[in-house]
Amino acid sequence: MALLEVKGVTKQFGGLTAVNNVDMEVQEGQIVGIIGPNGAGKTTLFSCIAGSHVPTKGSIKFNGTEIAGKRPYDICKLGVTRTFQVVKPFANKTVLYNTTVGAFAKTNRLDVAEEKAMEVLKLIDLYDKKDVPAKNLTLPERKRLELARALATEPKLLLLDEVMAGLRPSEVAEMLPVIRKINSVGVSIVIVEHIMQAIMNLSEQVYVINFGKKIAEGDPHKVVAEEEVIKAYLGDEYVANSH
Amino acid sequence: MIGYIESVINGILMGSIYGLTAVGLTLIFGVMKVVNFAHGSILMVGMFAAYWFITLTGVNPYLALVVVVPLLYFFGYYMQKIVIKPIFEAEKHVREPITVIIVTTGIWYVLDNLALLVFGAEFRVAQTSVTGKMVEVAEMYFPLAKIIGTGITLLLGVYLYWFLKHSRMGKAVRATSLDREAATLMGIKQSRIYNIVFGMGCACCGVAACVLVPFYYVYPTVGVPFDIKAFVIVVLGGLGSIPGAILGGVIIGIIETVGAQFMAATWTEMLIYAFFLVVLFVKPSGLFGLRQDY
Amino acid sequence: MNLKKFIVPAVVLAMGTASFSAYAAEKVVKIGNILPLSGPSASVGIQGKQAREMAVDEINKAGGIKALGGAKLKLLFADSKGDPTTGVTETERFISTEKVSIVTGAWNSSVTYPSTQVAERYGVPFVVPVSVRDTITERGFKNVFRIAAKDSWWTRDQFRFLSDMQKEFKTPIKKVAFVYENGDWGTGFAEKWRELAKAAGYQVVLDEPYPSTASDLTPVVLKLKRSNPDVVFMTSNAADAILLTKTMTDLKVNVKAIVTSGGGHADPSYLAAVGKSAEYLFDIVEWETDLNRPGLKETNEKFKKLYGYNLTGEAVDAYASMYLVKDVLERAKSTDPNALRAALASTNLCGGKTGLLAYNCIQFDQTGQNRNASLVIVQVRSGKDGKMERITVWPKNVRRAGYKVVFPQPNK
Amino acid sequence: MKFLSNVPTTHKVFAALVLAVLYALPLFVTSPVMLQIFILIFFYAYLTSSWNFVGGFAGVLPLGHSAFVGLGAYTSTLLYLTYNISPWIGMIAGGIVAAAFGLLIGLPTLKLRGAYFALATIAFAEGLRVLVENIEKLGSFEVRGPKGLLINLVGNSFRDFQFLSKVPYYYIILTMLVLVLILTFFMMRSKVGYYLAAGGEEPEAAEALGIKVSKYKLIAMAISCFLTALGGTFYAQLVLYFYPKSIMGLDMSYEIAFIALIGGRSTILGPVLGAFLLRPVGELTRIYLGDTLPGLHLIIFGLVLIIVMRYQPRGLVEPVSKWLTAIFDRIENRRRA
Repeated sequence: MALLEVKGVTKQFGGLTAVNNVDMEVQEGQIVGIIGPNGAGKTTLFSCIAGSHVPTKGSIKFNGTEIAGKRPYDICKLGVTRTFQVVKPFANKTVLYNTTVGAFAKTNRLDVAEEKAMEVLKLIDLYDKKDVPAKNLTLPERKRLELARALATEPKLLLLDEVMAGLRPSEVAEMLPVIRKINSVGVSIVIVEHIMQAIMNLSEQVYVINFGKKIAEGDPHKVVAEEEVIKAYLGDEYVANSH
Repeated sequence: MIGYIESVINGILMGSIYGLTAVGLTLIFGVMKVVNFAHGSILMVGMFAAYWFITLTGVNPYLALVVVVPLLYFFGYYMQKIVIKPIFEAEKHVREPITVIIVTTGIWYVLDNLALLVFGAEFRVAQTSVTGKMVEVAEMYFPLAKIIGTGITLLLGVYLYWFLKHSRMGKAVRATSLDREAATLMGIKQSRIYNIVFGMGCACCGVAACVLVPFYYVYPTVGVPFDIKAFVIVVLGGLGSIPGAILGGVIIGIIETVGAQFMAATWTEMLIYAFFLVVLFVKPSGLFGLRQDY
Repeated sequence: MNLKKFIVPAVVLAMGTASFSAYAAEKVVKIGNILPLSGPSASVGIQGKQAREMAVDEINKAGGIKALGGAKLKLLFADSKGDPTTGVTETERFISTEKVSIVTGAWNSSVTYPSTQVAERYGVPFVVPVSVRDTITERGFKNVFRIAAKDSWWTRDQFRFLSDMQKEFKTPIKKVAFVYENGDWGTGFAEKWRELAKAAGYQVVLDEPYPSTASDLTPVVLKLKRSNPDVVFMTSNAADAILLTKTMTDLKVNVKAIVTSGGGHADPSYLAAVGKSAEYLFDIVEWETDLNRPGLKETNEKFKKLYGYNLTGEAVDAYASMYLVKDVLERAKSTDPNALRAALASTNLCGGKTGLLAYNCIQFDQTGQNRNASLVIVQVRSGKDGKMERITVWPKNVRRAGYKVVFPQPNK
Repeated sequence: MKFLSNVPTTHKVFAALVLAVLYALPLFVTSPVMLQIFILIFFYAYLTSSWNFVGGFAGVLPLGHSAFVGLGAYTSTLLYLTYNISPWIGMIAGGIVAAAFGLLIGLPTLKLRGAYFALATIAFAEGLRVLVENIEKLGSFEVRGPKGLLINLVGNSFRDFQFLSKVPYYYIILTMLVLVLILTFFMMRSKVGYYLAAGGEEPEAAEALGIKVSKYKLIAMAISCFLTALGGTFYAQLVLYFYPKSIMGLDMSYEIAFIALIGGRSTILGPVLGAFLLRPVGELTRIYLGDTLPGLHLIIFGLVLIIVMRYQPRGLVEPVSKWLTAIFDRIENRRRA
């Protein structure tokens, strides 16, 4: 059985269909990418999985449990945690505090939660900054904090929303091993990304979305060669590193 | 029966004037996301200005609009520029700056008590050409001053609607209210917009003041009862919505006047708060508010 | 940082008061006065303060308290803001820190009520010039003495007046309406009215409390108009009195008489604010400038010269209370609270400066209530110069000579 | 005492010293007026600390907390006057009633954005005040509408929560304050505290981390209302007479919020600092200026608000704690040297 099973998910806003009958699967231990041009509906699909949107139709099963329509905090309890494209740290609190908030998902005790948080910070290479208020971090650091916080909830599946957007190429290169490290400790990952290079590098399986519809899926290197995918990106200002 | 019709119409007349006192509050909130607690005090300042103008010159009371409205515009403009802006700047990344609320409360204390020091604890009523004039329709009496006030309310509502929808400045104001950063990127000078909006909010108080003075007393704390009422009205109508404020006012006016015919006036006050809380339960964005606004 | 700048003056101020009380020995008798000097009843509080100052100035100039070797009276004032807790705190401050001999005040019944409880606890005499609530002198307290009339006397006299008017003008009254502010004062009056109306056999067609902070009273007036009473009884503060009077004129509410209860209707700015709308209204007060009292003219002129307005009921009570204090000190020959209490209880002060009062004499009964306190009723009329005037009409023996009462009032 | 392990020794010593001084104060200060001023400072610090649970940690701005002061006072006093139930028991009952009301009003409004919540709480408090003013009798309880309730003097009696001297009141409120501060300390170091802070600052991110933000805000609201109502009973027993406007009026609600913001909200010491600053400013200006220029003391009060917000928008606790830390460091260094 797949860890995450998305079947026939449709999301409409008024008359606009943002996601149209999409199927998708994530196996345990996989890194799966969702790509597509701007406004294709990949973030909406992502939000449906994370619980920020209620799908109009279709089913989303995690570990066999229906999660479509559940609230984000309940989904998190089941083992699915998301990050935000625009990072939302608790700005006045320290890095350790931020991460400890995540760690409280699995414990009620402060000392246990802090221990877990420090473990995660070490894994993510943020331990040195643990006493720095989040507002004083650089952007790549804040992105990593976002990861750390999510990871501290001990998810089985991590949903990453454009976690590399806004980073310089050298910073992206630093981020890749971090994500692999997370995956290596047994966390499956769904990653929505605009930066093609990163997806190609990380994922075993990609889904290409355009106009709300899935137009291709499979091995990343094969998928990018497909005609429809090229067509979808053609004319778009797609550059490997737009920033 | 005629008594009830009379009370409904009187409720609408007074209610639209309540709405008028709330327009400035909702305008400022809509753009700056700041609840201006000094709102009632600004109304009081406007009423004193209108009172002295009318009493000293003896002209038609509505001529006071020409003087009081610009006066309050500049009063608001510079109050925002000098007192509120520095505090706002420090908190501008916050969606709803709470310290600014406290500062406006400080301004309220200062203004009300300054008025007490300067003008004394004395009730004043302006004697104007419309004071006490009644319009009689089928044995029902309606105060002329309130009818004119309702007319002015509608004109102001239409003007503000046009201003925000169609004028260049209005578009800039709306852009700022939707997204501060984006508007700044588009070359709109945010702090100037805020000065203007605050000035306009206060100018609306000036209009309300000129409408009230011909039939209302003037006193250093006269703004306080209007203040609380305006809070209820703007939430009822939807914070930031100008038609909402006016209609919210009318609803309050009708509840107050018609309700009092069936129960003691002290219970209608209760009824207003109960209605307010029910609306909050059922439609938190207010009757005319946008969902994104709460 | 800023904190230091603040604390230093605060401490200096605090020490200042402490030393003050230390050297204020022998030759001075301190009187603590609690009044609403800010807030909604500020104007009446200021009247009381000025009248006390004038009286004490006179007493001191005339040689102070002779029985105490010419000791001077020293007034201390505290602002209650009309708030009971502040009143309690200030009473405590006066008694324990300032060591005053007598406390007076506090106008607002809601402040006087708990403040007198403090004075009772400390055993310090508390003189109440005005505060109408009955229960202030009905708790078996030994240290509380009230000069002016209480609630039940005010309402009793309003109804006596009404029955006298019916007889005098042969106009029967059947239906009465009550309109009153929903405070402690207004609801207290309404309770008494209900009983009195029942006893007198009037039909109550409207019994309407309204919130005193109301921004519009048109709804109440519309209701009043539909109930169509012969007489309206009203209890209002200044702001609502103005709104009610103007709206009643505007909506052409026609009644035979409007009887009000002082307070807002007696506020000096009320008549100026409503002008002719108040014509023919009857108001009950403790005192009026046109009363025929020895020495009144001179005192009023002096007061007017000092402060710019005529004496008011509150001012006269406050003025008389200082002469009462003087009299008590002379007789007690000491500032010991027990002696003062005994002297107060045996007060029999008539004529002189206290003769300005409508009732001439101060004598306290068992409960500490001045048994002579009485009231007068005035009618509002526009004078020759267009200015509104209050003319004493009741009881008949004090009616202004030559004045013809208008009852019932003509339709508007 | 593991939870104190990361608190520096100098801080512990300083806190103990301050507490010792405050508890010993009535031995030196006998003037009931000074004691009353201290009692009111502690009372407001207590109310503001209770407010802080929702106004500080949950990140919203309640402006109607006097409603809960009133609920506490009315519940315990009515139980005492009608059934002669000791106010100590009535105090807990009042807390429960207030918490229930808090949940009722919090349920729809805590989901709303800040300004809505602030205005909704004002409307709730005013509505409740008007309601009480309209009730003469509620079952067997004599509510007495606007006339208010008077508790008769019975002399010194612990059971009746009445004392002739100010000293017992002083110790009661000081102890209540210390307890609420300890509770705050523990709350800040617990899951609830972390979750409240997170939900207050970034609700969306908090939900993604498994936090049911509205639930934690409701918990905070219930705690806050419960504690506030206990203060209401204390106040009723201190003044022995109250009526709706005096105990449920907006003035008190605003003052609580001012104290919190001037002191520094979502901190332990902010409310205490704010109360120690604002209360004396109010009292002293009233005593020394109130009878000369009416209203001037309120102008000064307003100016203090504006100036503090202008230069220390996060409250005075920041500069003061910096200042104290500097002193502590100096002491620490000298000790080591």
